[in-house]
Amino acid sequence: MSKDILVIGGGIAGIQSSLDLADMGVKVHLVEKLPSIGGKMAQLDKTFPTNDCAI
Amino acid sequence: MPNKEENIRIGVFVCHCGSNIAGYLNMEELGAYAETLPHVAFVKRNLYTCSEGGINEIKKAIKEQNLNRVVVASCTPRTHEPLFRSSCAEAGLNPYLFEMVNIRDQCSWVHMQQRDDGTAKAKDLIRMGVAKSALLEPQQPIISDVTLRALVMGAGIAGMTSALALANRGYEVVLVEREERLGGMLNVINKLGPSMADAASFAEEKIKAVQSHKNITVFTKARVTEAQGFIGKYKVDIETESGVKKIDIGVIIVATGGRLLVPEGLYNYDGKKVITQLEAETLLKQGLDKGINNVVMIQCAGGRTKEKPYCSRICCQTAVKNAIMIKEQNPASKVSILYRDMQMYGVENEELFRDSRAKGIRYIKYDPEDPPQVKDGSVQVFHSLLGLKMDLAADLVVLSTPIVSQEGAEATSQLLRVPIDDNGFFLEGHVKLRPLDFATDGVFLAGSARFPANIREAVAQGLGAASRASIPLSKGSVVVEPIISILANEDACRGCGLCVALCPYGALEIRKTEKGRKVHVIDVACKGCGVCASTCYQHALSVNSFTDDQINAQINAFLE
Amino acid sequence: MLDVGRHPNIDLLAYSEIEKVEGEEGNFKVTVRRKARYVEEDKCTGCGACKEKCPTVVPDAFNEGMGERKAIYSWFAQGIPSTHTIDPNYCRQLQGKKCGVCAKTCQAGAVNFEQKDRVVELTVGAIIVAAGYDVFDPSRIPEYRYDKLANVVTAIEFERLLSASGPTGGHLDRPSDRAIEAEIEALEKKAGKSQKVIAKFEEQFGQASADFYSSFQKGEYKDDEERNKWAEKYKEHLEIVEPLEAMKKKAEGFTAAKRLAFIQCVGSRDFRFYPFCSGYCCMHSIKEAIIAHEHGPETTSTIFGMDIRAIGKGFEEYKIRGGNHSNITYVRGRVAEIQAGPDNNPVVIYEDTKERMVKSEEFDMVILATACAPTKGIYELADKLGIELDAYDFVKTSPLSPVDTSRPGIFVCGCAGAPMDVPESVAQASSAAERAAEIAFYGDARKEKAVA
Amino acid sequence: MCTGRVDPALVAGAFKKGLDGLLVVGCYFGDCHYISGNFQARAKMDFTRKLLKHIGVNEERLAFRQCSSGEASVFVDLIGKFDEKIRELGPIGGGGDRLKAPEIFEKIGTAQAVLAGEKIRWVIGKRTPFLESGNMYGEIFTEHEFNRAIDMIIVEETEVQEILAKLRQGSQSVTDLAKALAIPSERIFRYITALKRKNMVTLEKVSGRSPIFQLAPQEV
Repeated sequence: MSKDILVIGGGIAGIQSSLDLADMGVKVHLVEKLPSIGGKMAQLDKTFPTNDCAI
Repeated sequence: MPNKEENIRIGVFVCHCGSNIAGYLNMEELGAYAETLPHVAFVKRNLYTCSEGGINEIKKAIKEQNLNRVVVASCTPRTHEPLFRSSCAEAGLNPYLFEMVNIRDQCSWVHMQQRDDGTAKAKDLIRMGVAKSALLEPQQPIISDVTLRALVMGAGIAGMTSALALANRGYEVVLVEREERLGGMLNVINKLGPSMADAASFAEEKIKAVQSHKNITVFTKARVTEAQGFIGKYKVDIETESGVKKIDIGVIIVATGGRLLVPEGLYNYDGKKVITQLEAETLLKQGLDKGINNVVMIQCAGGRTKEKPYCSRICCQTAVKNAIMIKEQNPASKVSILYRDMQMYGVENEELFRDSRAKGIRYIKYDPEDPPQVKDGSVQVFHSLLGLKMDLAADLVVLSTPIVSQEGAEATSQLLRVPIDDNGFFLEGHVKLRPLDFATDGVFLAGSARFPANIREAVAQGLGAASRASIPLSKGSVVVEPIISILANEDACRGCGLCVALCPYGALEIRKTEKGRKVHVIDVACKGCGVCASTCYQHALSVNSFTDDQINAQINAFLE
Repeated sequence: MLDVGRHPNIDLLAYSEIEKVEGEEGNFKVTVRRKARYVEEDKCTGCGACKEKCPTVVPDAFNEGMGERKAIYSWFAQGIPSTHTIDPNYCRQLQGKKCGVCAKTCQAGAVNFEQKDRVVELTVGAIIVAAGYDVFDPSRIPEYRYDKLANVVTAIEFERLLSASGPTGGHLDRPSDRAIEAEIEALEKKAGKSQKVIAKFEEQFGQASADFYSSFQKGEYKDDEERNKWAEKYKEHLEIVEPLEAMKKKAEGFTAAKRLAFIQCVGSRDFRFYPFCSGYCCMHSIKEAIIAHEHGPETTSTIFGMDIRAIGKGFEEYKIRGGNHSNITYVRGRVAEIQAGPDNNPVVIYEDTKERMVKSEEFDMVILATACAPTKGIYELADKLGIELDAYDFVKTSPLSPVDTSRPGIFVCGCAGAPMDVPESVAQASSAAERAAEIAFYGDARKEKAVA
Repeated sequence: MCTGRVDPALVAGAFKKGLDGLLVVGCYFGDCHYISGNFQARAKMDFTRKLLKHIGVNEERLAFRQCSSGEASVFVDLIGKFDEKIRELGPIGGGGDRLKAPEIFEKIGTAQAVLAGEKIRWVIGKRTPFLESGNMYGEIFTEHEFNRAIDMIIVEETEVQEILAKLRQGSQSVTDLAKALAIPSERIFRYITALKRKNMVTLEKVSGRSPIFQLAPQEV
């Protein structure tokens, strides 16, 4: 039995899932194919203008 | 003015960041300069202060040099402040006696071609940081217990989903429903699009699960009349048929839903021959009258108008679903949908839309400037794509009216001190990134109380709100950084309440004390923005680590 | 995003791929391949000194290939983790040539050309699939000429052009103009070099090249070997400089793109590709048009679509505000074709369904609101995970349990399940977290306790 | 910490010590990390500008601008333009302002007292809910009337603080104050009456037929 969770994909959905679970105290492994997380949303100009502000 | 009783000993660590800082600024000069500053007892330059070696130097210096303040001049607090703070703590120094000076992102990288000016600016920054650090005070993290019980307001599909999810996780849930029966809109709806599952049996299954769950307490014909407190510690009054129940609550989920606009005075609405989609659901549940052969549906009836400018999201899919159901019950019937834009977003809706066309449902685009006219037995419409005036026979006219905010939403908003938007829907913490949270910690949001949602969305939001709400529950306590507002001068406070009105987080309240009405900072709710401190005309409020004195010390040091 | 990198409960495995999944709910054994970055994560401070010195220039994938990065790079400036990565397809050293500049520059000693892929074994109770989507490749629609016309771009490319952190620093320069400017730059370098060569001859013979060349053309110095060389070099120089001057003249007239067309449903609601509606593209176009207008108040935008699906909170109001304040015109109709016009201006041929006639209009730039396509890797991933996909290759779910896949213990959220916008993705992400948490917190006891 | 923490009194204090320019850069409306702090910051800075202008400081020395952390080039542009402006104005109290040093610093001291005072902080605070009722995309409504009221308050509060400053130097009669401050004596009289009611000023003595006023002990 394992209580860890695997999240595949480090875009906005994967990030949010991971943070929710991690904040609950669950160990999360977040796997992202690219060198950094952020996904498509990081490429957007506005909406996600503030990488530090957002999440 | 540094604390007089204390012998201030500041250690300054100047980071080269490889060549990122050292390549552009004169590091020897910076180090020598730091030594000349008041209260500075120790200065060290590091290749990388954040490396293991650099961290050990900080720890060693704190112990050997009896440092009681640490300043690191390096990259950016955005990435490295947590590391340096915890390193101070490991060496026995309160982590809030640490100050970071940004001489890379905001200095060396900006002034790569201006070595002398850049170095002079870095000196200014270090001088300011040192001046502030002398006035820093130790802080302790704020920890507050959380009552392991959730309140869910509203037992529609979103509310029931949240309640079940939390109960399955092992938390006690109090579910409050205004009506006699649980289920909300599910009780009226015929089929659930797009799978056409039976709403009644789905509702039944969920209601049973809720009622039989040992962790869920259900109050029907009940309402929440009082909710005092803050995240983790709410005292809630629930008015039920058997009197008022007083319950301690940790977190609250608002899932009070919406209601369908009744289009009095619109398109000759009479509730019989001209009805709403919700009334159509009831008709379809009972089985459509044999005599109904021609049905006309009008979209955006009372929606997307000056008064209700928003698109209610789910009326188009409801219309298409009901049109298909009419066709199923009476294949010979003619169904026309008069629309402005068919809002069949996503995969399933668009599929349903295509199916409906295949089933012979007719779509006619009308211009809001020239809306359809409902006559007795017919509807006149100008087909804006064909440029034709048409007269459609209609045994039944169904108006797709928008979902509007729930009755009592405003009262709930005042009760919980959470905002509602211009259209009366609850306003989430961030429209994009925090759709299920309120700005106020401990209160969450799901379903049509937020904005019209279909079944898939309501279930997803119900689960999502449960996830968000379970975070404080699973920790059992809330831990907050102590960089928050404080009532620094209680005598000065007159209890005027201006700060309370301006606090974006509902973190301030006026309390009666022996000295009269005074503001009280709900520390676990405060985010330390400092708006209250810069507003208070009595200068009674302050912010830890950003006091007027500390900021003034920086300004003075800069203008020296 | 930063919180992910800092969170003690999150083990971030970036630049990694799922190799194999075995087991079942409560006990999945997952093999993850951590690709070699050739930079050691625990040593790299993310300072970026290496990429300043790296001599190899590579198209920047984060900027949709419109900008440049180096062979050693960070995916984007604020990326988490900030660890840099060496692209083995471009790196000179890894391609077997002599270089190693980055390793010499890095004072933290983080560069390691010997690094190998590592395989990590994880045991987890549940899996959340948040694999996202791909941008539909509009070159599959030949009549839109995406790959032929420089000034026809996708919405995400346009996003990078609008962005202050993008390749143009937020100036709405047209790709065709940028291409010419890049050519000018390249030619100027060349011209600079050839200028140096002829300057030597000028010094040697004490004569201006132009004077010399006119006498040379008249037949003088025929037998002078050195002067023959001079003539040859000067001719080469002219061949560079003349078109350069012409181009420079042309470039003087370049302005930011002002007349924009947005074409909706590119690949969506289209039976040849994806019959579904991608949901977010209408609002995306409106937002881009509004921001473009903020950049230049004289910018006008025309949005071509069938229905404008402004179905989210505040969206309809936003759409109307765009029309009233940001020079946006909404035209109902499907665009039949995009043709090449003068000055690299794309010409849009469309049927105005309201006026029931075929029209054409010239624009500075055309932006394609491309479909939300299932991500290419999803077939393989679904196969490894043993989960079903729907008819369009999104992860299959049901409306009544929106984040449960066909396999217990595996959940999906965001655009991997179906196209959706940001707030919906975030809400679903929390839903999937909730479902996974039920397993994490209850594990084996779950079956008795869970109801419905 | 948010731009909403920028206390106008601290701003005036910095100018008083010789600051030449201050640029406050906050998040875009609707994108504030602290939800609504940027509205507060704008309200506060708008007001402070007005007051600075009123007392004779070039109001361009203080600006409120917006930009996101992802917009380096926008930020550079903001800073560049502001820097240029301040260089053009020169040091505070030089040619760029209506008042010259050292008088200007005395006046800024008055402004600082105004900005730290009760009336002003109430008014700025109450203005914000007004600004916030702009919708979530940042459309703001005009507040012509509100601004007119503010203009009046600025004049009055400045005059009151000037009276208090003068009295701090020694007790004076209404006529002397009127002459020294170039304010009509009936207005001075009105202020003095109000200050007396608040127990901030007391009658010291009557010299000839002129009453002489002094600061109440707690105000000295």
